[in-house]
Amino acid sequence: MSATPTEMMTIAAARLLANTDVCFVGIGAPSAACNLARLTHAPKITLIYESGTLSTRPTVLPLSIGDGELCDTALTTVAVPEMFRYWLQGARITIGFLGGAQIDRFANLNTTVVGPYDAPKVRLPGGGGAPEIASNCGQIFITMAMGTRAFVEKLPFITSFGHGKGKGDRAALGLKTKGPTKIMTDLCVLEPDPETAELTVVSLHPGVSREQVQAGCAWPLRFAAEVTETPAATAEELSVLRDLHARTRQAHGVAA
Amino acid sequence: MSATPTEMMTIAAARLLANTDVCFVGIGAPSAACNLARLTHAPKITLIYESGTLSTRPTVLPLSIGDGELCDTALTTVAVPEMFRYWLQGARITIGFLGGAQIDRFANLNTTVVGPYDAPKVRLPGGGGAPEIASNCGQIFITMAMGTRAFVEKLPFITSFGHGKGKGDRAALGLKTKGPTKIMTDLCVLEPDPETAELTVVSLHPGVSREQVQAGCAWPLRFAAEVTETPAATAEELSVLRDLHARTRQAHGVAA
Amino acid sequence: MAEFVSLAQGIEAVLSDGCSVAMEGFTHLIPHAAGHETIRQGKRRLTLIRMTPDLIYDQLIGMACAEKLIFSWGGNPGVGSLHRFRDAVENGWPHKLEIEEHSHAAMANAYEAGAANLPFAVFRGYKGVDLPSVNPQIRSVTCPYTGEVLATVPAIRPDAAIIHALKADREGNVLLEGIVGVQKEAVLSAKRSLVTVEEIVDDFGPRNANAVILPSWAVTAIAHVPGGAYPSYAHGYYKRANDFYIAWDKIARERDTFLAWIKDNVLDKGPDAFAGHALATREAA
Amino acid sequence: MAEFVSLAQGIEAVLSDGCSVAMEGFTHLIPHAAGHETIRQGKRRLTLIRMTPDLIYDQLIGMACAEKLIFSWGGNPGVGSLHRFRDAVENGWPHKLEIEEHSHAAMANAYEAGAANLPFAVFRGYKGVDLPSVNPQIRSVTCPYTGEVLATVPAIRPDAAIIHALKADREGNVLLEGIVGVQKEAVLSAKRSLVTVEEIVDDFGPRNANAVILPSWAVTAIAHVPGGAYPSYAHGYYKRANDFYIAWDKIARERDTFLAWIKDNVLDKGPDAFAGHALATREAA
Repeated sequence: MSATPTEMMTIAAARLLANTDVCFVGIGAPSAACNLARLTHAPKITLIYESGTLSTRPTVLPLSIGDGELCDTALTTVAVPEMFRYWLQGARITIGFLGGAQIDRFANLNTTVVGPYDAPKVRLPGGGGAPEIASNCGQIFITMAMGTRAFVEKLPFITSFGHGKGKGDRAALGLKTKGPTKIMTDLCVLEPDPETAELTVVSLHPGVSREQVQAGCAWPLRFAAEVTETPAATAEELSVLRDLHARTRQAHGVAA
Repeated sequence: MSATPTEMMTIAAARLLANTDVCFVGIGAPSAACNLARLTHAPKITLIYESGTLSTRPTVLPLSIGDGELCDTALTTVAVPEMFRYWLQGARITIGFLGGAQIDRFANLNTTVVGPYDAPKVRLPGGGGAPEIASNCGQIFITMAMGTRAFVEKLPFITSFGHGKGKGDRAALGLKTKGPTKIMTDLCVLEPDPETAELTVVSLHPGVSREQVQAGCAWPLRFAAEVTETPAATAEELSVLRDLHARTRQAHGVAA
Repeated sequence: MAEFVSLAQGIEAVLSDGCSVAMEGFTHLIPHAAGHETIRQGKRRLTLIRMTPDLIYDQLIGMACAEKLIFSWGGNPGVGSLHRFRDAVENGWPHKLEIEEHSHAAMANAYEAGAANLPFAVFRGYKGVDLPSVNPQIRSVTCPYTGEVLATVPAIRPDAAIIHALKADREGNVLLEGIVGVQKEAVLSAKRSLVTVEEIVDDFGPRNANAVILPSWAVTAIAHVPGGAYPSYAHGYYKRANDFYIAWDKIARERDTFLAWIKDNVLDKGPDAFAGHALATREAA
Repeated sequence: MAEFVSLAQGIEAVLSDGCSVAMEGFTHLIPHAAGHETIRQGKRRLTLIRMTPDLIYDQLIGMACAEKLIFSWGGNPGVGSLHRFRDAVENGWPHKLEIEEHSHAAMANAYEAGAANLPFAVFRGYKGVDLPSVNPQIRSVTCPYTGEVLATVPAIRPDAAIIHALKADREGNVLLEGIVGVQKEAVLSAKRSLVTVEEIVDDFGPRNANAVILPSWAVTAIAHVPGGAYPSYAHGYYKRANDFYIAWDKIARERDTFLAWIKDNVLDKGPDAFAGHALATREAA
């Protein structure tokens, strides 16, 4: 039993989470990763969804950010203005999860447009909570599948700010939070270089080559001095994750 | 059975209230007046206390602005920041009640200090909700017992704004609300003159003379062209008010 | 005091051509029946305000009801694109759509400021991103104490707010619970409001910890429309119709399938259809 | 995560000489037991923040714990003056007290801004009144959209917040209901917080519509102090001791009667005394 690339991305993200974390969770891979962590090594982790549910413990994965399940299993549910004012802006979230249609080498993200803003080739959904998640959470974990249309040389639009044009740009804007510290993909894990903040491959998922990773990225990728192999998914990680997805499919009729 | 001066003040205030009013109620005479109106001619009047209780219907008068009785009989109770932001500043209150230690001829009020602010002869409690009640409610009713130490020529401190130095001063500050429109005392009812905004006696309570009223006021009082007699308290008004006070005494052991 | 009306009367009372309207509901309690009635009444040149335009505004935009959209996330949650929204922005069909785009934090703060009768909202946001360069309504103020520069957005003060709630009592007080979103702020920020409700009750009974109650005197009109949030959900009544959200992707992708669906399901139907949808969802749940 | 402590440990953990503290509770749930413990521990040079100083701060001021008071209404509700507060302001006894005075609206907005991690609050207030001329912290900003000038006050960001709540569960989550005041904002605006509670339960059970729940990870410490709000009240537990508020007027009027009362009822007693007060009040109710 070995993990699919998407499962490996989710499992790599889950491993980074601890009981003391307060996570602002998005739908999809972040939600799967956070709940996998909660069901394995971090049973006391605090999960928050932007619909207002605080300390929620869903038994199946939500299909939308505002599923009734999230409310039913939450400690309490607050109004959306309070969520953004007291909890996100209030600097109470240790880890925010983000993804996007496109990312650049300094982990800035685009989910707004492809092409010019006023005459877009593709109009994407837009920022939603992302701009302020990116600036107000203690640090940001990004989950994204690789590909040259996603990992691009230059973003047409910066929807949420990562490390700008390099190290020091966050501080120059007055941001006290760390920004993106880990990028989990289907092929590898990247981190900003400590000196330059440029994304650097620090581990390859089992069986993945440097060439495969470079093929999924439009800019010439940097690799860390020592690139490790991401530890393979354990039997427990895989079975808990697959059970979670199976429960979800059964509850919703569709996959989350 | 005839009304005491304080009862007459309360009854005169109650008569001004209608079913469609949304009142911001203070403890003491305003609370008695509002609940008397609710128990007589205005059963659907909406009463709000600044502790956050919306549409409350107490069976006895509260002794404090935050009695449990107010919460138990309220439609709902909101937090204090919401009360001041959404409901008072939100311009949803038609009538605010105020009183004070001192009032001047343009219905400005002082509840802050007697003497200089930095070295006061008497330190009074201060403004509390009054400054923004005075500016944000549709109109203001004032209830105060007369006396030359209360109705003064010049205030040492303006805690809440009435008509400033005369007509037009509210508009000059950008205030769109009416400010004080009625002052109910133990001896008479006063209103701002339509031309000058100076307080003018419009009715005398039964048995009260012009001289008695003037004796309770430190500035030379103006009387309206036609001063009427305040209609005497009806038997119903008096019995409902006294029953309310009796129930209150029984519930609290003290009078409200 | 809130007046009890039919849905058609309610939409007539609160909406007019050219006005601004916020139809809110954050995943939960989206007022879809009211959206359909707006299409049936052929309202035009509306400024549509909503954090997540969702299917409800995709339908209004596709039916040429909207002149402008103020929003912060325009997708089909968990599914993908809003094709009618994209067609309007990318191709100007059925006509050009003006957009004013914000982040969720900005919209939430702007509703809060509107409810509080303030002209603008202040928040820590929009640092380092491109939205301020394309939206001139994003400005700033300087803190008079620390010198820090903070982002501002204008308060949202719509002509009308439309929401779907769980219950109204006979005095016209309104109850929402579960995920309550920005609906209280939307109603309090608006000049007039219409609330559609699942049921009208004598007494609200026991309530959840996060129940929101809107007093009758803060609401303009109430219409009883069971199932009126479908394919969104009403907590304790019926679940979200996830399959319809998925199906919408195919329906809305092409103009002709969209128009055919609207004819069959909106123009040729009335509010009563929603009771059936909700019942089917409840039974399937 | 909140830690369970004794009251004495809790006060030691959150208060130090010279720090700022907000002990909140709007008529309901005033943390009197924590105030007494602060006196027993002889804390000095505190900046006391509270909308309504009430008896709790009258006691702290009279016992020379306070250097500065930030407040909006300093009276004994329904009774009259706070004599210790007046003696400090009028006569400098036991020493001079610096005051920073606001309106309720300003304080409520300042707590709200503190909880929201903003440096200042904006509101429509202080029009035409004298307070801005004696309080230099009252300033203004100009709306970037309308040009309107609005009042500002600095956000309240105390070193510590202390509140009394109804219940904590065993994970350290805290429940308040009834009149909830500004306590949530006080806790969220502060660097650290102590919550005294009436009881510790396995499960909160059914809750009122306006219940406020503070997650364990937003609270520093919890102490179990039944009756800890007396002579204030705890909704559903015991009523407000109105007679004590009246009696306080006489106790606090003179310095010697005040000091004698503090000796007998604070210095020579411990937190357990509060359980008895509450019980007596409940039986009388």
